[in-house]
Amino acid sequence: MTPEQRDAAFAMAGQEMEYRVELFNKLVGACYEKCIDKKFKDGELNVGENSCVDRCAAKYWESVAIVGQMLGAQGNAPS
Amino acid sequence: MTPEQRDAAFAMAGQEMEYRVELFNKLVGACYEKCIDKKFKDGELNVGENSCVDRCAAKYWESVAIVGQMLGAQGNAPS
Amino acid sequence: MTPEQRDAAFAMAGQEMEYRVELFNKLVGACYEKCIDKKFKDGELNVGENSCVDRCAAKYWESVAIVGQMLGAQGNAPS
Amino acid sequence: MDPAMLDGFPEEDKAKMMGMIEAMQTRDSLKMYNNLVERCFSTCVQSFRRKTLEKDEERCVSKCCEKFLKHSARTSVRFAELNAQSMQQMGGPPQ
Amino acid sequence: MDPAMLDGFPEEDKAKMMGMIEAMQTRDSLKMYNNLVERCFSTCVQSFRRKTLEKDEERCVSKCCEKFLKHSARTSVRFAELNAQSMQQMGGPPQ
Amino acid sequence: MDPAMLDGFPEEDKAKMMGMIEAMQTRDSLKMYNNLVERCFSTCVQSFRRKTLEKDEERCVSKCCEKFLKHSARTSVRFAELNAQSMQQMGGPPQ
Repeated sequence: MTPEQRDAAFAMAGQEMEYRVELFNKLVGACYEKCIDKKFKDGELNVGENSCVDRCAAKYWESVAIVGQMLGAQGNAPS
Repeated sequence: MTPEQRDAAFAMAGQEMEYRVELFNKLVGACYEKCIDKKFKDGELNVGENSCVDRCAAKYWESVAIVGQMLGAQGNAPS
Repeated sequence: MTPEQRDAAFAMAGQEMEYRVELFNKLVGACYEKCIDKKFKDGELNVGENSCVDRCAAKYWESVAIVGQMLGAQGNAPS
Repeated sequence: MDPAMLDGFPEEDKAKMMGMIEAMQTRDSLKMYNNLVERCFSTCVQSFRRKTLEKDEERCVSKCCEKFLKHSARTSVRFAELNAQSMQQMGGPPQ
Repeated sequence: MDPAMLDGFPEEDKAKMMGMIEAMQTRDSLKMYNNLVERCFSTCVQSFRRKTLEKDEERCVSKCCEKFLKHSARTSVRFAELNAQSMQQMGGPPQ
Repeated sequence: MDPAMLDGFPEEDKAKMMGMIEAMQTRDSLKMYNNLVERCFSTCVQSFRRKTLEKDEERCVSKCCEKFLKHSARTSVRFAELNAQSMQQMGGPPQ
Protein backbone atom coordinates (compact mmCIF):
# COMPACT_ATOMS: atom_id res chain seq x y z
CA MET A 1 0.00 0.00 0.00
CA THR A 2 1.34 3.44 -0.91
CA PRO A 3 0.91 6.25 1.66
CA GLU A 4 -1.77 7.80 -0.61
CA GLN A 5 -3.76 4.58 -0.71
CA ARG A 6 -3.49 4.29 3.03
CA ASP A 7 -4.75 7.84 3.52
CA ALA A 8 -7.65 7.11 1.19
CA ALA A 9 -8.46 3.92 3.12
CA PHE A 10 -8.47 5.89 6.37
CA ALA A 11 -10.69 8.59 4.93
CA MET A 12 -13.14 5.99 3.64
CA ALA A 13 -13.25 4.11 6.93
CA GLY A 14 -13.90 7.43 8.70
CA GLN A 15 -16.78 8.31 6.40
CA GLU A 16 -18.26 4.84 6.76
CA MET A 17 -18.18 5.21 10.54
CA GLU A 18 -19.77 8.64 10.38
CA TYR A 19 -22.52 7.28 8.15
CA ARG A 20 -23.25 4.46 10.65
CA VAL A 21 -23.31 6.79 13.64
CA GLU A 22 -25.58 9.23 11.81
CA LEU A 23 -27.88 6.38 10.76
CA PHE A 24 -28.14 5.24 14.35
CA ASN A 25 -28.77 8.76 15.65
CA LYS A 26 -31.51 9.41 13.12
CA LEU A 27 -33.15 6.08 13.88
CA VAL A 28 -33.11 6.90 17.60
CA GLY A 29 -34.59 10.35 16.94
CA ALA A 30 -37.30 9.11 14.55
CA CYS A 31 -38.44 6.29 16.82
CA TYR A 32 -38.35 8.58 19.85
CA GLU A 33 -40.82 10.88 18.07
CA LYS A 34 -43.02 7.97 16.97
CA CYS A 35 -43.04 5.88 20.15
CA ILE A 36 -42.27 7.82 23.31
CA ASP A 37 -44.98 9.49 25.37
CA LYS A 38 -43.80 13.05 26.08
CA LYS A 39 -45.68 13.54 29.35
CA PHE A 40 -42.72 12.18 31.32
CA LYS A 41 -44.60 11.14 34.40
CA ASP A 42 -42.13 8.31 34.69
CA GLY A 43 -38.51 7.75 33.65
CA GLU A 44 -39.17 4.17 32.51
CA LEU A 45 -40.37 2.99 29.11
CA ASN A 46 -43.68 1.17 29.47
CA VAL A 47 -44.58 -2.10 27.68
CA GLY A 48 -46.25 -0.33 24.77
CA GLU A 49 -43.30 1.98 24.25
CA ASN A 50 -40.84 -0.89 24.37
CA SER A 51 -42.58 -2.92 21.70
CA CYS A 52 -43.15 0.19 19.59
CA VAL A 53 -39.43 0.96 19.72
CA ASP A 54 -38.52 -2.57 18.60
CA ARG A 55 -40.91 -2.50 15.65
CA CYS A 56 -39.93 1.03 14.76
CA ALA A 57 -36.25 0.08 14.56
CA ALA A 58 -37.06 -2.87 12.28
CA LYS A 59 -39.25 -0.72 10.03
CA TYR A 60 -36.63 2.02 9.87
CA TRP A 61 -34.07 -0.54 8.81
CA GLU A 62 -36.36 -1.78 6.07
CA SER A 63 -36.75 1.83 4.88
CA VAL A 64 -32.97 2.22 4.69
CA ALA A 65 -32.91 -0.75 2.31
CA ILE A 66 -35.73 0.62 0.12
CA VAL A 67 -34.16 4.04 -0.20
CA GLY A 68 -30.78 2.41 -0.90
CA GLN A 69 -32.29 0.44 -3.77
CA MET A 70 -33.92 3.57 -5.21
CA LEU A 71 -30.64 5.49 -5.04
CA GLY A 72 -28.82 2.57 -6.63
CA ALA A 73 -31.36 2.38 -9.46
CA GLN A 74 -30.89 6.08 -10.19
CA GLY A 75 -27.13 5.70 -10.32
CA ASN A 76 -26.54 7.86 -7.28
CA ALA A 77 -25.99 5.07 -4.85
CA PRO A 78 -23.61 6.25 -2.17
CA SER A 79 -21.38 3.23 -2.58
CA MET B 1 2.92 31.32 -2.43
CA THR B 2 4.32 30.06 0.86
CA PRO B 3 3.10 26.67 2.14
CA GLU B 4 1.10 28.51 4.84
CA GLN B 5 -0.66 30.69 2.28
CA ARG B 6 -1.41 27.63 0.22
CA ASP B 7 -2.90 25.83 3.23
CA ALA B 8 -5.03 28.88 3.99
CA ALA B 9 -6.20 29.02 0.36
CA PHE B 10 -7.18 25.37 0.53
CA ALA B 11 -9.03 25.84 3.79
CA MET B 12 -10.92 28.82 2.37
CA ALA B 13 -11.85 27.00 -0.80
CA GLY B 14 -13.10 24.09 1.29
CA GLN B 15 -15.27 26.31 3.45
CA GLU B 16 -16.64 28.09 0.39
CA MET B 17 -17.62 24.72 -1.09
CA GLU B 18 -19.24 23.62 2.13
CA TYR B 19 -21.22 26.84 2.27
CA ARG B 20 -22.48 26.31 -1.30
CA VAL B 21 -23.47 22.69 -0.70
CA GLU B 22 -25.24 23.63 2.52
CA LEU B 23 -27.05 26.49 0.77
CA PHE B 24 -28.24 24.10 -1.92
CA ASN B 25 -29.34 21.48 0.61
CA LYS B 26 -31.30 24.00 2.64
CA LEU B 27 -32.95 25.40 -0.48
CA VAL B 28 -33.97 21.88 -1.53
CA GLY B 29 -35.36 21.16 1.93
CA ALA B 30 -37.24 24.46 2.26
CA CYS B 31 -38.84 24.23 -1.19
CA TYR B 32 -39.69 20.57 -0.64
CA GLU B 33 -41.67 21.60 2.45
CA LYS B 34 -43.35 24.50 0.65
CA CYS B 35 -44.18 22.85 -2.68
CA ILE B 36 -44.38 19.09 -2.56
CA ASP B 37 -47.63 17.26 -1.84
CA LYS B 38 -46.84 14.66 0.83
CA LYS B 39 -49.57 12.18 -0.11
CA PHE B 40 -47.21 10.39 -2.52
CA LYS B 41 -49.82 8.82 -4.73
CA ASP B 42 -47.41 9.30 -7.56
CA GLY B 43 -43.62 9.48 -7.90
CA GLU B 44 -43.79 12.32 -10.42
CA LEU B 45 -43.94 16.06 -9.74
CA ASN B 46 -47.14 17.52 -11.20
CA VAL B 47 -47.37 20.83 -13.11
CA GLY B 48 -48.25 22.83 -10.02
CA GLU B 49 -45.39 21.38 -8.03
CA ASN B 50 -42.92 22.03 -10.82
CA SER B 51 -43.76 25.70 -11.17
CA CYS B 52 -43.87 26.10 -7.39
CA VAL B 53 -40.36 24.65 -7.14
CA ASP B 54 -39.03 27.06 -9.77
CA ARG B 55 -40.52 30.10 -8.08
CA CYS B 56 -39.49 28.88 -4.66
CA ALA B 57 -35.85 28.55 -5.75
CA ALA B 58 -35.86 32.10 -7.17
CA LYS B 59 -37.45 33.51 -4.02
CA TYR B 60 -35.01 31.63 -1.79
CA TRP B 61 -32.14 33.09 -3.77
CA GLU B 62 -33.54 36.59 -3.32
CA SER B 63 -33.75 35.92 0.43
CA VAL B 64 -30.09 34.91 0.51
CA ALA B 65 -29.22 38.32 -0.96
CA ILE B 66 -31.40 40.22 1.54
CA VAL B 67 -29.96 38.42 4.55
CA GLY B 68 -26.45 38.91 3.12
CA GLN B 69 -27.02 42.66 2.92
CA MET B 70 -28.33 42.77 6.47
CA LEU B 71 -25.32 40.84 7.76
CA GLY B 72 -22.99 43.10 5.79
CA ALA B 73 -24.63 46.24 7.20
CA GLN B 74 -24.16 44.92 10.74
CA GLY B 75 -20.49 44.23 10.11
CA ASN B 76 -20.86 40.51 10.49
CA ALA B 77 -20.91 39.66 6.82
CA PRO B 78 -19.38 36.23 6.39
CA SER B 79 -17.03 37.48 3.67
CA MET C 1 5.10 17.42 25.86
CA THR C 2 5.59 14.92 23.07
CA PRO C 3 4.20 15.83 19.63
CA GLU C 4 1.48 13.19 20.14
CA GLN C 5 0.39 14.73 23.42
CA ARG C 6 0.35 18.13 21.80
CA ASP C 7 -1.82 16.88 18.95
CA ALA C 8 -4.19 15.31 21.46
CA ALA C 9 -4.34 18.57 23.43
CA PHE C 10 -5.17 20.46 20.24
CA ALA C 11 -7.87 17.98 19.28
CA MET C 12 -9.42 18.21 22.72
CA ALA C 13 -9.36 21.99 22.77
CA GLY C 14 -11.01 21.97 19.33
CA GLN C 15 -13.77 19.65 20.46
CA GLU C 16 -14.34 21.69 23.60
CA MET C 17 -14.74 24.82 21.47
CA GLU C 18 -17.15 23.08 19.12
CA TYR C 19 -19.20 21.92 22.07
CA ARG C 20 -19.41 25.49 23.43
CA VAL C 21 -20.36 26.98 20.06
CA GLU C 22 -23.00 24.30 19.52
CA LEU C 23 -24.37 24.86 23.03
CA PHE C 24 -24.66 28.57 22.34
CA ASN C 25 -26.31 28.02 18.95
CA LYS C 26 -28.87 25.63 20.36
CA LEU C 27 -29.65 27.97 23.24
CA VAL C 28 -30.18 30.81 20.75
CA GLY C 29 -32.44 28.65 18.61
CA ALA C 30 -34.48 27.27 21.52
CA CYS C 31 -35.06 30.68 23.12
CA TYR C 32 -35.86 32.21 19.72
CA GLU C 33 -38.66 29.66 19.35
CA LYS C 34 -39.90 30.20 22.90
CA CYS C 35 -39.70 34.00 23.14
CA ILE C 36 -39.76 35.78 19.80
CA ASP C 37 -43.01 36.90 18.18
CA LYS C 38 -42.88 35.73 14.55
CA LYS C 39 -45.13 38.44 13.10
CA PHE C 40 -42.12 40.69 12.45
CA LYS C 41 -43.94 44.00 12.38
CA ASP C 42 -40.87 45.49 13.92
CA GLY C 43 -37.14 44.68 13.88
CA GLU C 44 -36.72 45.45 17.59
CA LEU C 45 -37.23 43.12 20.54
CA ASN C 46 -39.97 44.47 22.82
CA VAL C 47 -39.82 44.52 26.64
CA GLY C 48 -41.59 41.18 26.99
CA GLU C 49 -39.31 39.48 24.50
CA ASN C 50 -36.21 40.87 26.17
CA SER C 51 -37.08 39.57 29.62
CA CYS C 52 -38.26 36.26 28.18
CA VAL C 53 -34.88 35.84 26.46
CA ASP C 54 -32.98 36.54 29.70
CA ARG C 55 -35.01 34.04 31.69
CA CYS C 56 -34.91 31.51 28.91
CA ALA C 57 -31.10 31.63 28.78
CA ALA C 58 -30.89 31.09 32.55
CA LYS C 59 -33.35 28.19 32.43
CA TYR C 60 -31.54 26.61 29.51
CA TRP C 61 -28.30 26.81 31.45
CA GLU C 62 -29.93 25.10 34.42
CA SER C 63 -31.13 22.34 32.08
CA VAL C 64 -27.58 21.81 30.82
CA ALA C 65 -26.51 21.15 34.40
CA ILE C 66 -29.37 18.71 35.07
CA VAL C 67 -28.72 16.70 31.94
CA GLY C 68 -25.00 16.74 32.69
CA GLN C 69 -25.65 15.24 36.13
CA MET C 70 -27.90 12.56 34.66
CA LEU C 71 -25.28 11.63 32.08
CA GLY C 72 -22.61 11.58 34.76
CA ALA C 73 -24.71 9.31 36.97
CA GLN C 74 -25.17 6.86 34.10
CA GLY C 75 -21.46 6.78 33.42
CA ASN C 76 -21.76 8.38 30.03
CA ALA C 77 -20.73 11.84 31.04
CA PRO C 78 -19.01 13.49 28.11
CA SER C 79 -16.07 14.54 30.25
CA MET D 1 -16.57 25.53 -7.28
CA ASP D 2 -15.20 26.84 -10.53
CA PRO D 3 -12.42 24.47 -11.67
CA ALA D 4 -10.74 27.45 -13.40
CA MET D 5 -9.91 28.57 -9.87
CA LEU D 6 -7.27 25.87 -9.93
CA ASP D 7 -5.41 27.26 -12.97
CA GLY D 8 -1.87 28.17 -12.18
CA PHE D 9 -1.68 25.84 -9.21
CA PRO D 10 0.98 23.12 -9.35
CA GLU D 11 -0.26 19.69 -10.38
CA GLU D 12 0.00 18.23 -6.88
CA ASP D 13 -2.24 20.99 -5.51
CA LYS D 14 -4.84 20.29 -8.14
CA ALA D 15 -4.75 16.63 -7.18
CA LYS D 16 -5.13 17.53 -3.51
CA MET D 17 -8.06 19.79 -4.28
CA MET D 18 -9.71 17.12 -6.41
CA GLY D 19 -9.30 14.66 -3.56
CA MET D 20 -10.92 17.17 -1.22
CA ILE D 21 -13.88 17.62 -3.55
CA GLU D 22 -14.30 13.89 -3.93
CA ALA D 23 -14.22 13.27 -0.18
CA MET D 24 -16.80 16.02 0.27
CA GLN D 25 -19.06 14.47 -2.36
CA THR D 26 -18.93 11.03 -0.77
CA ARG D 27 -19.72 12.52 2.61
CA ASP D 28 -22.59 14.57 1.20
CA SER D 29 -24.14 11.67 -0.61
CA LEU D 30 -24.04 9.51 2.52
CA LYS D 31 -25.56 12.39 4.49
CA MET D 32 -28.24 12.84 1.86
CA TYR D 33 -29.00 9.13 2.02
CA ASN D 34 -29.52 9.32 5.79
CA ASN D 35 -31.64 12.47 5.49
CA LEU D 36 -33.82 10.95 2.81
CA VAL D 37 -34.54 7.84 4.87
CA GLU D 38 -35.38 9.96 7.91
CA ARG D 39 -37.66 12.24 5.91
CA CYS D 40 -39.61 9.51 4.11
CA PHE D 41 -39.82 7.23 7.13
CA SER D 42 -41.22 10.02 9.30
CA THR D 43 -43.81 10.99 6.69
CA CYS D 44 -44.85 7.49 5.63
CA VAL D 45 -44.66 5.17 8.63
CA GLN D 46 -47.36 5.69 11.24
CA SER D 47 -48.36 2.28 12.57
CA PHE D 48 -46.30 0.03 14.80
CA ARG D 49 -48.50 -3.03 15.19
CA ARG D 50 -46.13 -5.17 13.13
CA LYS D 51 -42.39 -5.21 12.71
CA THR D 52 -42.44 -5.11 8.93
CA LEU D 53 -43.64 -2.27 6.71
CA GLU D 54 -47.27 -2.39 5.56
CA LYS D 55 -47.69 -2.54 1.79
CA ASP D 56 -48.87 1.06 1.60
CA GLU D 57 -46.07 2.29 3.84
CA GLU D 58 -43.54 0.57 1.61
CA ARG D 59 -45.09 2.16 -1.47
CA CYS D 60 -45.13 5.55 0.23
CA VAL D 61 -41.44 5.38 1.20
CA SER D 62 -40.56 4.46 -2.35
CA LYS D 63 -42.68 7.22 -3.97
CA CYS D 64 -41.46 9.75 -1.41
CA CYS D 65 -37.89 8.91 -2.30
CA GLU D 66 -38.55 9.08 -6.05
CA LYS D 67 -40.30 12.41 -5.71
CA PHE D 68 -37.60 13.91 -3.54
CA LEU D 69 -34.90 12.91 -6.00
CA LYS D 70 -36.85 14.49 -8.88
CA HIS D 71 -37.43 17.62 -6.85
CA SER D 72 -33.75 17.76 -5.98
CA ALA D 73 -32.67 17.27 -9.62
CA ARG D 74 -34.98 20.04 -10.84
CA THR D 75 -33.82 22.36 -8.08
CA SER D 76 -30.21 21.73 -8.98
CA VAL D 77 -30.85 22.98 -12.54
CA ARG D 78 -32.52 26.13 -11.18
CA PHE D 79 -29.69 26.57 -8.69
CA ALA D 80 -27.09 26.51 -11.47
CA GLU D 81 -29.08 29.07 -13.48
CA LEU D 82 -29.46 31.42 -10.52
CA ASN D 83 -25.76 31.06 -9.77
CA ALA D 84 -24.83 31.88 -13.37
CA GLN D 85 -27.19 34.87 -13.41
CA SER D 86 -25.79 36.45 -10.29
CA MET D 87 -22.22 35.87 -11.48
CA GLN D 88 -23.06 37.98 -14.54
CA GLN D 89 -25.01 40.70 -12.76
CA MET D 90 -22.89 41.27 -9.74
CA GLY D 91 -19.61 39.64 -10.46
CA GLY D 92 -20.38 37.00 -7.88
CA PRO D 93 -23.03 35.10 -5.97
CA PRO D 94 -24.76 36.67 -3.00
CA GLN D 95 -22.64 35.86 -0.05
CA MET E 1 -16.79 -0.64 12.46
CA ASP E 2 -15.48 -4.15 12.52
CA PRO E 3 -12.07 -4.13 14.29
CA ALA E 4 -11.07 -7.15 12.19
CA MET E 5 -10.93 -4.63 9.35
CA LEU E 6 -7.67 -3.50 10.88
CA ASP E 7 -5.93 -6.90 10.67
CA GLY E 8 -2.84 -6.78 8.58
CA PHE E 9 -2.35 -3.08 9.06
CA PRO E 10 0.95 -2.02 10.65
CA GLU E 11 0.75 -1.20 14.35
CA GLU E 12 1.05 2.54 13.85
CA ASP E 13 -1.96 2.52 11.52
CA LYS E 14 -4.03 0.67 14.06
CA ALA E 15 -3.08 3.25 16.66
CA LYS E 16 -4.05 6.06 14.27
CA MET E 17 -7.38 4.41 13.54
CA MET E 18 -8.07 3.88 17.23
CA GLY E 19 -7.30 7.55 17.83
CA MET E 20 -9.72 8.48 15.07
CA ILE E 21 -12.46 6.34 16.59
CA GLU E 22 -11.84 7.82 20.03
CA ALA E 23 -11.99 11.38 18.74
CA MET E 24 -15.24 10.56 16.94
CA GLN E 25 -16.74 9.10 20.11
CA THR E 26 -15.86 12.16 22.18
CA ARG E 27 -17.34 14.43 19.55
CA ASP E 28 -20.49 12.33 19.30
CA SER E 29 -21.05 12.20 23.03
CA LEU E 30 -20.69 15.98 23.30
CA LYS E 31 -23.10 16.39 20.39
CA MET E 32 -25.55 13.98 22.00
CA TYR E 33 -25.33 15.95 25.22
CA ASN E 34 -26.24 19.18 23.41
CA ASN E 35 -29.06 17.49 21.49
CA LEU E 36 -30.51 15.97 24.65
CA VAL E 37 -30.58 19.31 26.45
CA GLU E 38 -32.23 20.98 23.47
CA ARG E 39 -34.82 18.23 23.14
CA CYS E 40 -35.81 18.06 26.82
CA PHE E 41 -35.70 21.82 27.35
CA SER E 42 -37.99 22.41 24.36
CA THR E 43 -40.49 19.79 25.52
CA CYS E 44 -40.46 20.61 29.22
CA VAL E 45 -39.95 24.34 29.68
CA GLN E 46 -42.92 26.50 28.76
CA SER E 47 -43.12 29.36 31.25
CA PHE E 48 -40.78 32.32 31.48
CA ARG E 49 -42.12 34.22 34.44
CA ARG E 50 -39.11 33.37 36.56
CA LYS E 51 -35.46 32.84 35.76
CA THR E 52 -35.16 29.48 37.51
CA LEU E 53 -36.85 26.23 36.52
CA GLU E 54 -40.19 25.45 38.16
CA LYS E 55 -40.18 22.24 40.22
CA ASP E 56 -42.25 20.37 37.62
CA GLU E 57 -40.08 21.62 34.76
CA GLU E 58 -37.00 20.37 36.56
CA ARG E 59 -38.61 16.99 37.11
CA CYS E 60 -39.71 16.84 33.48
CA VAL E 61 -36.21 17.60 32.16
CA SER E 62 -34.78 14.90 34.37
CA LYS E 63 -37.39 12.25 33.42
CA CYS E 64 -37.12 13.21 29.75
CA CYS E 65 -33.39 12.69 29.90
CA GLU E 66 -33.71 9.36 31.70
CA LYS E 67 -36.30 8.13 29.24
CA PHE E 68 -34.29 9.18 26.22
CA LEU E 69 -31.22 7.36 27.50
CA LYS E 70 -33.22 4.20 28.07
CA HIS E 71 -34.80 4.47 24.65
CA SER E 72 -31.38 5.00 23.10
CA ALA E 73 -29.86 2.02 24.94
CA ARG E 74 -32.69 -0.29 23.84
CA THR E 75 -32.45 0.94 20.27
CA SER E 76 -28.74 0.31 20.21
CA VAL E 77 -29.33 -3.38 21.06
CA ARG E 78 -31.89 -3.63 18.24
CA PHE E 79 -29.52 -1.80 15.90
CA ALA E 80 -26.75 -4.30 16.55
CA GLU E 81 -29.13 -7.22 15.92
CA LEU E 82 -30.39 -5.74 12.66
CA ASN E 83 -26.82 -5.07 11.60
CA ALA E 84 -25.79 -8.65 12.36
CA GLN E 85 -28.84 -10.04 10.54
CA SER E 86 -28.20 -8.13 7.34
CA MET E 87 -24.51 -9.03 7.44
CA GLN E 88 -25.56 -12.70 7.36
CA GLN E 89 -28.33 -12.37 4.76
CA MET E 90 -26.70 -10.08 2.28
CA GLY E 91 -23.06 -10.08 3.10
CA GLY E 92 -23.38 -6.51 4.27
CA PRO E 93 -25.62 -3.82 5.66
CA PRO E 94 -27.93 -1.86 3.38
CA GLN E 95 -25.90 1.05 2.16
CA MET F 1 -12.08 29.20 25.09
CA ASP F 2 -9.94 30.97 27.61
CA PRO F 3 -6.87 32.37 25.80
CA ALA F 4 -4.93 31.96 29.04
CA MET F 5 -5.12 28.25 28.28
CA LEU F 6 -2.43 28.93 25.71
CA ASP F 7 0.09 30.34 28.18
CA GLY F 8 3.26 28.34 28.26
CA PHE F 9 2.73 26.90 24.80
CA PRO F 10 5.45 27.66 22.26
CA GLU F 11 4.71 30.53 19.86
CA GLU F 12 4.09 28.25 16.89
CA ASP F 13 1.43 26.34 18.85
CA LYS F 14 -0.34 29.55 19.74
CA ALA F 15 -0.34 30.52 16.08
CA LYS F 16 -1.76 27.14 15.13
CA MET F 17 -4.48 27.42 17.76
CA MET F 18 -5.36 30.92 16.62
CA GLY F 19 -5.63 29.65 13.07
CA MET F 20 -7.92 26.87 14.26
CA ILE F 21 -10.15 29.36 16.06
CA GLU F 22 -10.28 31.61 13.02
CA ALA F 23 -11.21 28.76 10.70
CA MET F 24 -13.94 27.72 13.12
CA GLN F 25 -15.32 31.25 13.25
CA THR F 26 -15.46 31.54 9.47
CA ARG F 27 -17.21 28.21 9.22
CA ASP F 28 -19.68 29.13 11.95
CA SER F 29 -20.54 32.48 10.45
CA LEU F 30 -21.21 30.86 7.06
CA LYS F 31 -23.34 28.23 8.77
CA MET F 32 -25.22 30.90 10.69
CA TYR F 33 -25.83 32.76 7.43
CA ASN F 34 -27.38 29.65 5.86
CA ASN F 35 -29.46 28.92 8.96
CA LEU F 36 -30.76 32.47 9.12
CA VAL F 37 -31.87 32.44 5.49
CA GLU F 38 -33.62 29.10 5.98
CA ARG F 39 -35.35 30.25 9.14
CA CYS F 40 -36.60 33.60 7.82
CA PHE F 41 -37.54 32.22 4.39
CA SER F 42 -39.61 29.44 5.94
CA THR F 43 -41.42 31.83 8.28
CA CYS F 44 -41.98 34.68 5.81
CA VAL F 45 -42.51 33.24 2.34
CA GLN F 46 -45.84 31.53 1.79
CA SER F 47 -47.02 32.34 -1.73
CA PHE F 48 -45.57 31.00 -4.94
CA ARG F 49 -47.63 32.74 -7.59
CA ARG F 50 -44.72 34.87 -8.70
CA LYS F 51 -41.00 34.25 -8.88
CA THR F 52 -40.01 37.39 -7.00
CA LEU F 53 -40.68 38.17 -3.35
CA GLU F 54 -43.85 40.13 -2.55
CA LYS F 55 -43.19 43.50 -0.86
CA ASP F 56 -44.43 42.22 2.51
CA GLU F 57 -42.42 39.01 2.24
CA GLU F 58 -39.29 41.04 1.56
CA ARG F 59 -40.00 43.25 4.56
CA CYS F 60 -40.67 40.19 6.72
CA VAL F 61 -37.38 38.50 5.75
CA SER F 62 -35.51 41.68 6.55
CA LYS F 63 -37.22 42.25 9.94
CA CYS F 64 -36.87 38.57 10.82
CA CYS F 65 -33.16 38.78 10.17
CA GLU F 66 -32.77 42.00 12.16
CA LYS F 67 -34.69 40.57 15.07
CA PHE F 68 -32.75 37.32 15.09
CA LEU F 69 -29.43 39.16 15.14
CA LYS F 70 -30.58 41.30 18.06
CA HIS F 71 -31.83 38.24 19.90
CA SER F 72 -28.56 36.49 19.26
CA ALA F 73 -26.49 39.47 20.45
CA ARG F 74 -28.48 39.76 23.66
CA THR F 75 -28.24 36.02 24.28
CA SER F 76 -24.50 36.12 23.81
CA VAL F 77 -24.18 38.67 26.64
CA ARG F 78 -26.29 36.46 28.91
CA PHE F 79 -24.29 33.41 27.85
CA ALA F 80 -21.02 35.08 28.86
CA GLU F 81 -22.49 36.05 32.24
CA LEU F 82 -23.77 32.54 32.93
CA ASN F 83 -20.42 31.12 31.91
CA ALA F 84 -18.57 33.48 34.24
CA GLN F 85 -20.96 32.69 37.10
CA SER F 86 -20.55 28.96 36.86
CA MET F 87 -16.77 29.29 36.56
CA GLN F 88 -16.81 31.04 39.93
CA GLN F 89 -19.28 28.74 41.66
CA MET F 90 -18.10 25.40 40.49
CA GLY F 91 -14.67 25.97 39.09
CA GLY F 92 -16.03 25.28 35.63
CA PRO F 93 -19.02 25.30 33.34
CA PRO F 94 -21.58 22.50 33.50
CA GLN F 95 -20.30 19.84 31.22
